[in-house]
Amino acid sequence: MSALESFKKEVGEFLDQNCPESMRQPMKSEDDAYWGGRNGSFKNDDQKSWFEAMAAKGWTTPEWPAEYGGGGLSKDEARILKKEMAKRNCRTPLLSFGIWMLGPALLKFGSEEQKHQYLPDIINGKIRWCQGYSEPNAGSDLASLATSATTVGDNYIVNGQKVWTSYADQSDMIFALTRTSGEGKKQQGISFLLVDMAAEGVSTRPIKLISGKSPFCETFFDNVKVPKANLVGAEGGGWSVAKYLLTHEREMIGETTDPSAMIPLNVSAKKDIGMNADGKLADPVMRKEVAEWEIDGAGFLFTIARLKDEMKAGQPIGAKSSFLKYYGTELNKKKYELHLTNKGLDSLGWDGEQYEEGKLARMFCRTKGNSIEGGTSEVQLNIISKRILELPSE
Amino acid sequence: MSALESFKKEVGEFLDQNCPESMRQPMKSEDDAYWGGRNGSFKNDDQKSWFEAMAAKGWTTPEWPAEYGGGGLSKDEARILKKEMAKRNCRTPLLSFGIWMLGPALLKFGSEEQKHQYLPDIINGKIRWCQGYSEPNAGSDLASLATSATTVGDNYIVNGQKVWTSYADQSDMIFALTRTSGEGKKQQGISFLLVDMAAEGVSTRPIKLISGKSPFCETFFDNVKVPKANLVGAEGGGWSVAKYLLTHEREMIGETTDPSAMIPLNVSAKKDIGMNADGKLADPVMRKEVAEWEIDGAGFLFTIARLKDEMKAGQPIGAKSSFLKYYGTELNKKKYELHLTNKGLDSLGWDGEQYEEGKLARMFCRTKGNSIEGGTSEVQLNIISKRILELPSE
Amino acid sequence: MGLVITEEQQLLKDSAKDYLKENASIALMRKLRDENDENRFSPAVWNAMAEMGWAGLIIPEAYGGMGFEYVGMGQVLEETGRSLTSSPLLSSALISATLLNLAGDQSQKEKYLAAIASGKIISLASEEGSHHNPKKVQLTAKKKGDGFILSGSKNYVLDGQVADHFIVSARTAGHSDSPKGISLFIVSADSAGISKTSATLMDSRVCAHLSFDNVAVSTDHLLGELDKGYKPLQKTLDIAAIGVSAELLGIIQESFDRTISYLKERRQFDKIIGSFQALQHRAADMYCEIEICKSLVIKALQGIDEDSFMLPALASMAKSKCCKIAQLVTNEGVQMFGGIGMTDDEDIGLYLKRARVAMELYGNYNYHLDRFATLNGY
Amino acid sequence: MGLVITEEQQLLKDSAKDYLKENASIALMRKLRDENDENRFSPAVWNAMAEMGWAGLIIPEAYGGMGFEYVGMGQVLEETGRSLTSSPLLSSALISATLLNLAGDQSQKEKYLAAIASGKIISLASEEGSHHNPKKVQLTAKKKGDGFILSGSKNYVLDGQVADHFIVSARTAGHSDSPKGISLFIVSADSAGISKTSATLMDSRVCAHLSFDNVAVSTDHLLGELDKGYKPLQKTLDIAAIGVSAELLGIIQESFDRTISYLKERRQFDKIIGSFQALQHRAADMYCEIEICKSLVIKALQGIDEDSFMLPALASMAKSKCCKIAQLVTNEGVQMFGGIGMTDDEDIGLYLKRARVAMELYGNYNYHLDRFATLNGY
Repeated sequence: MSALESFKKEVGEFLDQNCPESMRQPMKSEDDAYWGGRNGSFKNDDQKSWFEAMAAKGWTTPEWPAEYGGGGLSKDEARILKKEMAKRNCRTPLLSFGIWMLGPALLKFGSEEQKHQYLPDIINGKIRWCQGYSEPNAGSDLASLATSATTVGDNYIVNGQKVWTSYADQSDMIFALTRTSGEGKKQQGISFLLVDMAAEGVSTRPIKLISGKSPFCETFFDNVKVPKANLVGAEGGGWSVAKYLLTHEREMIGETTDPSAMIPLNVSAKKDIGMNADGKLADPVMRKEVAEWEIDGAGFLFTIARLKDEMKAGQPIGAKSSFLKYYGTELNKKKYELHLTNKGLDSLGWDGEQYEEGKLARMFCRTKGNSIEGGTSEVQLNIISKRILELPSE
Repeated sequence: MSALESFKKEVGEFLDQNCPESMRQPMKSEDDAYWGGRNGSFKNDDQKSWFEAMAAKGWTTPEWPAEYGGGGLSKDEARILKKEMAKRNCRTPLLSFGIWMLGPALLKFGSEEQKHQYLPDIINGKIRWCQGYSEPNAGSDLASLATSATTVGDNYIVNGQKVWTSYADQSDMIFALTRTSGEGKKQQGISFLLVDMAAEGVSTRPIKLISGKSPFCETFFDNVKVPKANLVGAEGGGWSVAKYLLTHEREMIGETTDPSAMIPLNVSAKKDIGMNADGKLADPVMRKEVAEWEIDGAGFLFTIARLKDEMKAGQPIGAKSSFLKYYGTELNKKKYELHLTNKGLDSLGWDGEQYEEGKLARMFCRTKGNSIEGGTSEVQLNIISKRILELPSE
Repeated sequence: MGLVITEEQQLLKDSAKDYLKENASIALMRKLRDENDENRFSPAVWNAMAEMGWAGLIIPEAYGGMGFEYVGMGQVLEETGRSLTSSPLLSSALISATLLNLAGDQSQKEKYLAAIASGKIISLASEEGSHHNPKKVQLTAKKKGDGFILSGSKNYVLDGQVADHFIVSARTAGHSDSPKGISLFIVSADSAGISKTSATLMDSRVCAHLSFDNVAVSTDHLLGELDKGYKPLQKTLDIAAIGVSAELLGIIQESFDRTISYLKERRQFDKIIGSFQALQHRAADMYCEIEICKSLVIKALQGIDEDSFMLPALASMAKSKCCKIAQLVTNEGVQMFGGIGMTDDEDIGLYLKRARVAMELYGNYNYHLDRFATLNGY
Repeated sequence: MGLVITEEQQLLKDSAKDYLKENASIALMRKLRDENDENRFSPAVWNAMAEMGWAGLIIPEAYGGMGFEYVGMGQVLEETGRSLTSSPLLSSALISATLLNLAGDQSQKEKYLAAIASGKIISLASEEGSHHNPKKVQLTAKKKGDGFILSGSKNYVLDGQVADHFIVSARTAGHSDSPKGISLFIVSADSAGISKTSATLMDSRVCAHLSFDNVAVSTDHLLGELDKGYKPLQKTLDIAAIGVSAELLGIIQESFDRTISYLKERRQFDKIIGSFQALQHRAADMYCEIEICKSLVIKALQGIDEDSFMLPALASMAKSKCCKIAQLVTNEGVQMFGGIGMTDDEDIGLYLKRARVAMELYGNYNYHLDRFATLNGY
């Protein structure tokens, strides 16, 4: 048996023993997820024991180096672990912006001390992180951010406001872009700071969306003292860290599909609109719209597959991720428009049991943000025209 | 009887006596039009006698002052003449860019000598004019035109090239925009010159379009000597003259509808596609497209009527003419796309009797120019956003 | 009649605009919503509107109304679209008043039209399914003694939770999909056997689902002729669709105006975002489409007043185009506002949500496009 | 199979590109057109193509072909789209070869497939009306003695004016709209009773309208089973639609590339027009749509080679999307070229005109959208 084969066997046995039955079903709601943190609590014993078993092996972060508590697995081993978990429908034991975002940045840009200080707490779910990038006047144009970090002795004094910080009200720490200098190009003078949310002067306010409650918050910094040791990378070098993370994020979003995306439009159309005697959808306009969407939808899935195959063949995806982001989010918005039209008045209920508390209507509203968050459609089109089509700037 | 009533009676009698029966039918082809000029010839005696009767009264240009040979009619009288002619289906006796374009400009900007020299020949159809504005590198951006007019003694020496000069190969004179100075803003330094097409150094070449033959020509100037007396307005003041004419032209285009526009789409759809047993168009996608077009088409006609009513109520049309140009031409293009789809393969024949020498296919190709000529759709959208919506320039 | 409004109509429109701005702004709508008000409109405001005569705008003077034309009513509805004002103006003062006027006899008109003009609320209960389909009537009215017994249910009755009376379409003959055999009844809301549940929709307004459990009504509650209710009902629904189109036109124009203002003020990449040509062209294109909507709406409103034989087509044209452009403009509005447009604090999203509901009322885009084609014989 | 072409297919594509650029460029097409050539393709070029093996690309080696896959053929067709090359590659080497391979018996394959591979031209005569409708067959084949008598007409037969043989769909049973009772015959073009008229279409290519006046054929000219010709015919038409999609993909990409180049070079208002954001966004959006087209075309081509049960849906997806995007891209091309794009001197309009014809061949956008919905049960 090769080393990988025996690893696979070992993994299988570990999962069989340690992943409780209830952790082998898809999450039913956001409630079923464990996010860790100082105030994190387990929903039940199964969740706790599953998390602890994985964390103990460092398998909340399978490929991170073992010296920080990570799994220390090779790429091949990590792939085997992922497959074996998928085979058993094992839930992800820990959801974490620390794992998805900060960790990779620390591994690349952090000092040895920072890695030792922060990575273990991410791996073990002890500290929950949130991201502080956007500001009211720095959305698409992130580099124009204004939250200031002024040197006073060994500290920065941070003042300003962030928006769209997901779960800020439940997080222990924030990684934030701040302005340490107003000189030169605006991309210069940005620094990447780690700030304790419990520090004096930090406050948060949840953001209500047009779809209702949301995980987003505004985060305010009022003369917050942050030790200089919490600077990641060089002072003024925060833009590189941010760009590294944003590219990462964009690729993730390109691939994200929400679970209800799985209800095909033609199924809801047949059910909600009904069929004519000739076997055609009773609403001929809808029939055309659904067919058009489904062709585009299939074309999009084929294209994702094709780009993956091209990547395997050595063609980097590059700015094509902007195409995926743009096209995928516009398709998703369109799909919900069609779902609503299919379902008619019944799609518009906002609360109450009859309307599943407005699930569909709220999802519809929420999709409107798809083409804004993570880089607006306009920004993606700019990127495509500049980086792929190489059209000139003015 | 009031003066106007007796004028109406007089006009009626004149038309009854002087407009031959054959001149009281719609023109069947371009061939039926009389354009005048040194080489102009009448198609038949009816055409000749009708033209001469009208020219003798100056009614080829009813409102132009009598001192130049015009009709000298008041607005009210001119309206009566127009109505009486329409009542009898009288053909326009003389088609002429001299009447539509140059004349108004001369009346506003020309010297007394120029008026006396040129207007009578326009009224009497002796000289046929064409327009020399666009150049290969000055289309939407007309002001960047480069055809030069350099002073040498009492003459300008003109060099350069014009495009899109309609009927240049059949015209006697051209009114052209030329550059007399390269200093300052490019709108300055443009001069409006009258050039004899028979002068040495002038040559023309017909332009073939994607739809086939066209009235358009390229016109070349190779050291052409033009007397300074042929300058209209001030040297460097040609842009004002051009703008005056262009506004005029845009309003005209906004109102133009080609005669075949009269075949409703749903009629051709019913005929060419056929109906299902349930009384619906056999192609349900086409049914939707036709209904959408017809709603937009009706909305557009209502809008023209509404804007006219608003003008009557004292609201000037202003930049809304750009909206009419944009929307009307895009609708027309769309209509021909739908006509072709209705008719299927039979719409694609390019010549031969079976296909009426490709009439429909060629019209389709020709409509593609609607959103380019007379100011592109993009230019109209720029005008709307700047002048109506007042969005800022960069 | 020119395609412009008269001075009198302009005065009405201006005074509506001023009144609504002062008394029924979006702040009021948010307050009613956040306090979870059960009707989501202010009775005080509605009473004031009635006192100003709006509740009786289209009701003949003989029955206590203003005897104004529908073009005037359209101007007020357009303004309620701009201000997102919820009130029984659409349900009672436009729709029910129209139907009573078309189908009622002298004594019914005297009684109910006067009630509407004074601010009482009468709601039309005609929808049974999730998609507009006025022919599909399964609620039955069975003859019994001197009256009728109504059994069945009606959905999405606008202001149904607070109405004094309902006008109910009921099946008295024919199969459940037939325009023939439909009769109209006017029923007191507190009749025994009627039960109601409220539903809050995306626009944060409330409507009612009604259940009729052997509701007895006497013959004088029959509105118009037995079995022949469909004709006045359909004409009323055309007028309802035009009324909603007028409201949508207000929504379209106000969200567009707000978007243009935002484009002139928001800076990104060191530029006013309204200077970006891609946004300019999208804005200019919307401007053009809005011009078309304006013309279709005024033409349709005039069509009511002129009793045009084209009314069904005019209604379907206005509603379909306004649906399409409302969808375009409110979506573009949220997109151009960007992240802030996604927040509940910003008003633009409220327009999107009201538009989405209004788009479905009395026939959506597809319904009216299909109907337009049918009316034109293809 | 990954959604990428193999090295071998890439080599074929590259060599096709090089050959066509050198020998069958737009200059050749203009020359044939302006000289009013009766076939509008160059026999010399076609012979060279046949010698390179393209005429037999998908024909099994046993019958004198290359035994290549359809994905490879798709690459060559795409290149002919880019170069606007007219040749019997589509009509004979793709369509007729496919149908013969599907329906022919051993001796028919030996005879006719070898002929096609060598450059002989066989054309499918299946259209009778102006809209694609392969079920609607009115041309009759009546049994007489040891053979059949064909009467009726066929329209828009590609390269029909110069073909050596026709494959004709004929009604041998059933009503004129039924898929049942259609039989296929292979008929020599010089058979007594066949008359031809040529038609030049918008793309300046020529096709033929055929009239069959009691044309006698012997039984060995029946292709496949009597009355059961529809199945292989329909499969062939799916493959034809995919072939045209591949050509359209070439047209789309080439017109887009040319438009982008022009945007980078043309100056107006002292700026490169490609720097205008409104044009940039339209270009970027087209880029995205083209990516989708590419995926649908390669997926459909692979579907032929894999004999996928999804083939009909894949064909309809590819054809409908390529029609829509070809219309978009060629129209935008002319618009972005501006006045010069309207002139015959500039090539962009030639792409628009060829695209418009290819869009109608073997089912237009509406046809395939409708069919896709039907295939998916709605």
